[in-house]
Amino acid sequence: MRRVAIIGCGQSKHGRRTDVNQAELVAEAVWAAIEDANIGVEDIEAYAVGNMQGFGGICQPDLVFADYIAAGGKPMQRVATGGTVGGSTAHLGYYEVASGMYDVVLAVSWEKHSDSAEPGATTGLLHVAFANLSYMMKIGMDMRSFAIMGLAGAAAGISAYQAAFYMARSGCRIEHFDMVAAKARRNAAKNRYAHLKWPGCTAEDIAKTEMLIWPLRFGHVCPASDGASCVIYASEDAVRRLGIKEVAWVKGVAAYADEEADQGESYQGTAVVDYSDQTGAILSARKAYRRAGIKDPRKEIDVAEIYAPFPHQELMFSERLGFFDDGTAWKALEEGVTEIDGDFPICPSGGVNATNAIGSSGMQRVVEAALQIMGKAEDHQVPKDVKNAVAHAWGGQVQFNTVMVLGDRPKGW
Amino acid sequence: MRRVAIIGYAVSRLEWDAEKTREEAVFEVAKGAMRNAGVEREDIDTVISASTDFLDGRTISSCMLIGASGAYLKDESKAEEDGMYAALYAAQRIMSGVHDVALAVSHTHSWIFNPHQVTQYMLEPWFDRQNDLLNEITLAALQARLYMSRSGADETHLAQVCVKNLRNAVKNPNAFRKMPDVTVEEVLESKLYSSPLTELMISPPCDGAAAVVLASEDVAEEFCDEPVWIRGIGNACDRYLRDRDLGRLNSLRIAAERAYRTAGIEDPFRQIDVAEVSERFAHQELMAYEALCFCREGMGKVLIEEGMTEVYGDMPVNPSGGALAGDAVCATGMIRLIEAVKQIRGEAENQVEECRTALAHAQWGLCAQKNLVFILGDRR
Amino acid sequence: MGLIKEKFDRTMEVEGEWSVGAYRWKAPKGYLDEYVRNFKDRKITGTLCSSCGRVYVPPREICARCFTETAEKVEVSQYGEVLAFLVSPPLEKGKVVIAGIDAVQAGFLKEGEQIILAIVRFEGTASSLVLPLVNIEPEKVRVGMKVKAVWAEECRGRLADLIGVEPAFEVKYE
Amino acid sequence: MGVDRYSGLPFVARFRWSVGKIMEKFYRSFAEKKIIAAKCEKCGYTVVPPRQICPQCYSRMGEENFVELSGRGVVESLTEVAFRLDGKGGYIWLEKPELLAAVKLEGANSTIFVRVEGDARIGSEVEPVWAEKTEGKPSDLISFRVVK
Repeated sequence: MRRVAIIGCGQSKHGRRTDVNQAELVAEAVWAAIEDANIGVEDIEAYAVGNMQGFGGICQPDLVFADYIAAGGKPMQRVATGGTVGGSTAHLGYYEVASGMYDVVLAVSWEKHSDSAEPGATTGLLHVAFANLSYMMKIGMDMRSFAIMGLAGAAAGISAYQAAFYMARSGCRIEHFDMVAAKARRNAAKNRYAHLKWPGCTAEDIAKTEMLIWPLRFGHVCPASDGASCVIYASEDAVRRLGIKEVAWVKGVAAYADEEADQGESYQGTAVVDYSDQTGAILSARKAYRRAGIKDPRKEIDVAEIYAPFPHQELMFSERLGFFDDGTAWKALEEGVTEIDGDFPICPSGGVNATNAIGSSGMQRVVEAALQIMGKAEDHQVPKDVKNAVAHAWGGQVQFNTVMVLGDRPKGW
Repeated sequence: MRRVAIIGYAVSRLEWDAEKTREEAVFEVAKGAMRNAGVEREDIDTVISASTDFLDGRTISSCMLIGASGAYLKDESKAEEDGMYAALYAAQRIMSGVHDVALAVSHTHSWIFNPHQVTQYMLEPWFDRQNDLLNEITLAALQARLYMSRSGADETHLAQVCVKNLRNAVKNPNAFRKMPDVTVEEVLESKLYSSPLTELMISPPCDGAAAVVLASEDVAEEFCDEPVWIRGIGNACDRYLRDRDLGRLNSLRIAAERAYRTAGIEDPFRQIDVAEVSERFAHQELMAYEALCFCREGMGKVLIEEGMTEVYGDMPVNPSGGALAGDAVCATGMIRLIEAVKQIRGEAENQVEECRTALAHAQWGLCAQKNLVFILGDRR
Repeated sequence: MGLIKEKFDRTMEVEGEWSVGAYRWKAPKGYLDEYVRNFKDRKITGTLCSSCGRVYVPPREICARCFTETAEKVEVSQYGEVLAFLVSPPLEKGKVVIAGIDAVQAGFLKEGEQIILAIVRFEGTASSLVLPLVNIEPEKVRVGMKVKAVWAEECRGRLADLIGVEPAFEVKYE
Repeated sequence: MGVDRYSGLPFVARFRWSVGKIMEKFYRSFAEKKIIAAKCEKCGYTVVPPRQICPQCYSRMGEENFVELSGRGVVESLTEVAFRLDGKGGYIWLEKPELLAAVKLEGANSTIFVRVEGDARIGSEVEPVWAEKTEGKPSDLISFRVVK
């Protein structure tokens, strides 16, 4: 099996980026990654791109700005899988190199929500189930039910139901959600690329925000940011050939898909009873760890960047990814285990709760995990030796999960 | 590099307003491809689907098709482009050594929303999209006129491509547009969309789905006694419309060169027995002849005039009828791949004799900005 | 110090639209159309996968786990259990806007009303449904409580006939 | 078993794409009926409309690279368009076909795709047709016409 490493990482500033068009936003991250890897643009042999094109309103946008990112005349492959699109694009870039077809591949994913006239990510997220909604109207849904469906909000929607499931299952309280959101925005204050920064934010600050629908407060909801994230992969011989010193080795990837929750095609039923089961995440973690040679994730992994647009997801996925036992993550949270300087830091970058350009977030987790391995995470670098890091993303109707294990040494070095 | 073979396939009939849902169409071809390959769902390690949010009218177009595509609790992803790119990604996952058996499935039901309208959304919104005359057809017409002015090809040559493909399609049970005795005049007099392109020179959007099963060299022979081997793959993307040479398919030339190099092909015209080309517009088949080095620049018209690309000719192209006989957008390229597999296995309706090396091509983007080439062979 | 959000300059914008409503889709006949038709007789139906025994509600044509078509239509129990729930704050004008309409203003939702959304699994089924929980105060709602379906006075075979669920019976554990 | 066909609820997703600083300057120069391009110092490639990154050698470009084009151009390719798309999937068949051309502006390497008025042919020279009152908006540049 070919060894593959990340040799460069780039991010654009995330926020309401009305100062640039979508091509310039993506170029910002791509050229930052090329500079970080300190290689020439001619060294890049192929591209992996991805975003959720419905949000920014451009179909196949990568074709529009191929030459902005120096892809003219080179192979380019596109994937899109929902919230996991950043993770899926990162996996695609890994496989392009691991297949032996190319030695150096650039993977970039992005989202520009501000180009949509509707607030935040409403258009895109509403459009996931717009066909179902239209059919429900045809078979006699009334406006009251339509309004009630909108209560949890097109943005939160399925995640709000999932939060209720997780709370029922783990016995955690809403205060724990406030604590996670506060931790995210505190950490984001140390991350110059983050969108919502709140130095010294406390659970009480979050608890004061408006209750949208119990147990979801306004302070728990992630922003809709514009942003792009980019990594450059290189095979082992390319790392040597290009003389790259600091790298993060990709030790294992997996992305198992579960059945869609809540609604199937044209409002048919689905057999996902408890949205917080997340069998896909459990399988993806297990496969990625086996391939990475990791037996005890809690001990061998040093930091995790979990995709948690909503606070309960950091707690839930830290259990599914094998760091804590089922239903006990909130205890570790209370003991400060998951703080930046804790024993098992989670989302030192502030994570998706503070910065969410949906297309970029999955890739941003890989970028942040790689930066921690390479010791280049500046102010939010965790104060411990980082041997292994996990980057995770979820997407679709809480059904897709991408897991990538990165390490300072390849497996079996 | 680890060798990969195609061990099974399934194609649905290309039709308009099919009497089946998107889910049923994907389920049908996924199950069919597994049966054809002699594999069970348990044998599949990874599933790559291909569809787009704009064509299906659903953001995350694969999320409600996990069950139908057999991807439940499988390592899965979705290529948001032509199905042949899903086959490429599936092959890469096998070549990486992480997976051994992969299913690639693709579909588009054009009845859902006119794909030509979707191509307007592929324009650069800050400038090109402000001109409401621009779409895939009018831009392809400009490409056709530019190619014709350089190569000396005229409308008749374009019509000859349509006549060849639409007649070939008569033998293809899955084709959408079959015209047994279509003539050059009939093609030229069909409804003008954007000169020189008339209706029969434009591939008709329709509903369709396709699936292939790929396997690594370690397991291919376990499941299938005559696997079709992938001997070379080439892929390239050109610059955006305004800063690219519209009159040539440069990215196809680059892709073909790379595929030929890995497949050890020096003289494509002699060594390749059949080619299945995704010609979304008639002139693009002539341009492909040149980009694939079947002939010198500008000589595409000679190949079609001399009938060399007929199924009985020296360089048969599109015995299946090609995209001009039916374009289920995301499935079109994968269908070309499957037709090439059928030629190698001797299962094609319009079979080329002694077919041991086949080329399959997919295009994507306005005026074929992106191109992908597979070289298939009957031995490793 | 509070929340800091970096401000970025605003540049010229060009407009465009995407007629999402002009799309058209297909649903399988005999599934959701029959599901709501049975609402006329206040019946809840699903499909049974004969390979794994799961019952899907609403009915599902393809069982993802078994990769087969579900075999039979079955009627399911109207009694179920609350797996999880959400509670809305008392509703005010301007808070719930759908498709540009203020739901409270338009009278779809009542001012001051608190909506409880329960995720319910009906007995013998392998699906959970998000349904309003009515006839109960928010503080009394418990995970695991038993509920039963609540129907409109006049059921005409429409999705809206199933109004939601209400508490079924209280089991006292001494 | 058959299918139950249904159409979408009436909803149109609207977009307002930020064009970025450079494109804004490009449109603002329409007010003085000027067409701005960007000329790359390193490789000389002149791209219109102007942009941040040179399509040929990928070096960074900014306002300092702006050049003003004469506006005249040559028709490289031409087509009579017989239809327009109605945005909902349908075709609007035009009584009189409209001329669409690929025009290479004098001094630029890029090709732009614009409406053309007059008896145009491949090779014809064309010049921009501006609205009477130009306010620095995309609609100021209406089309191109054949130079007499």
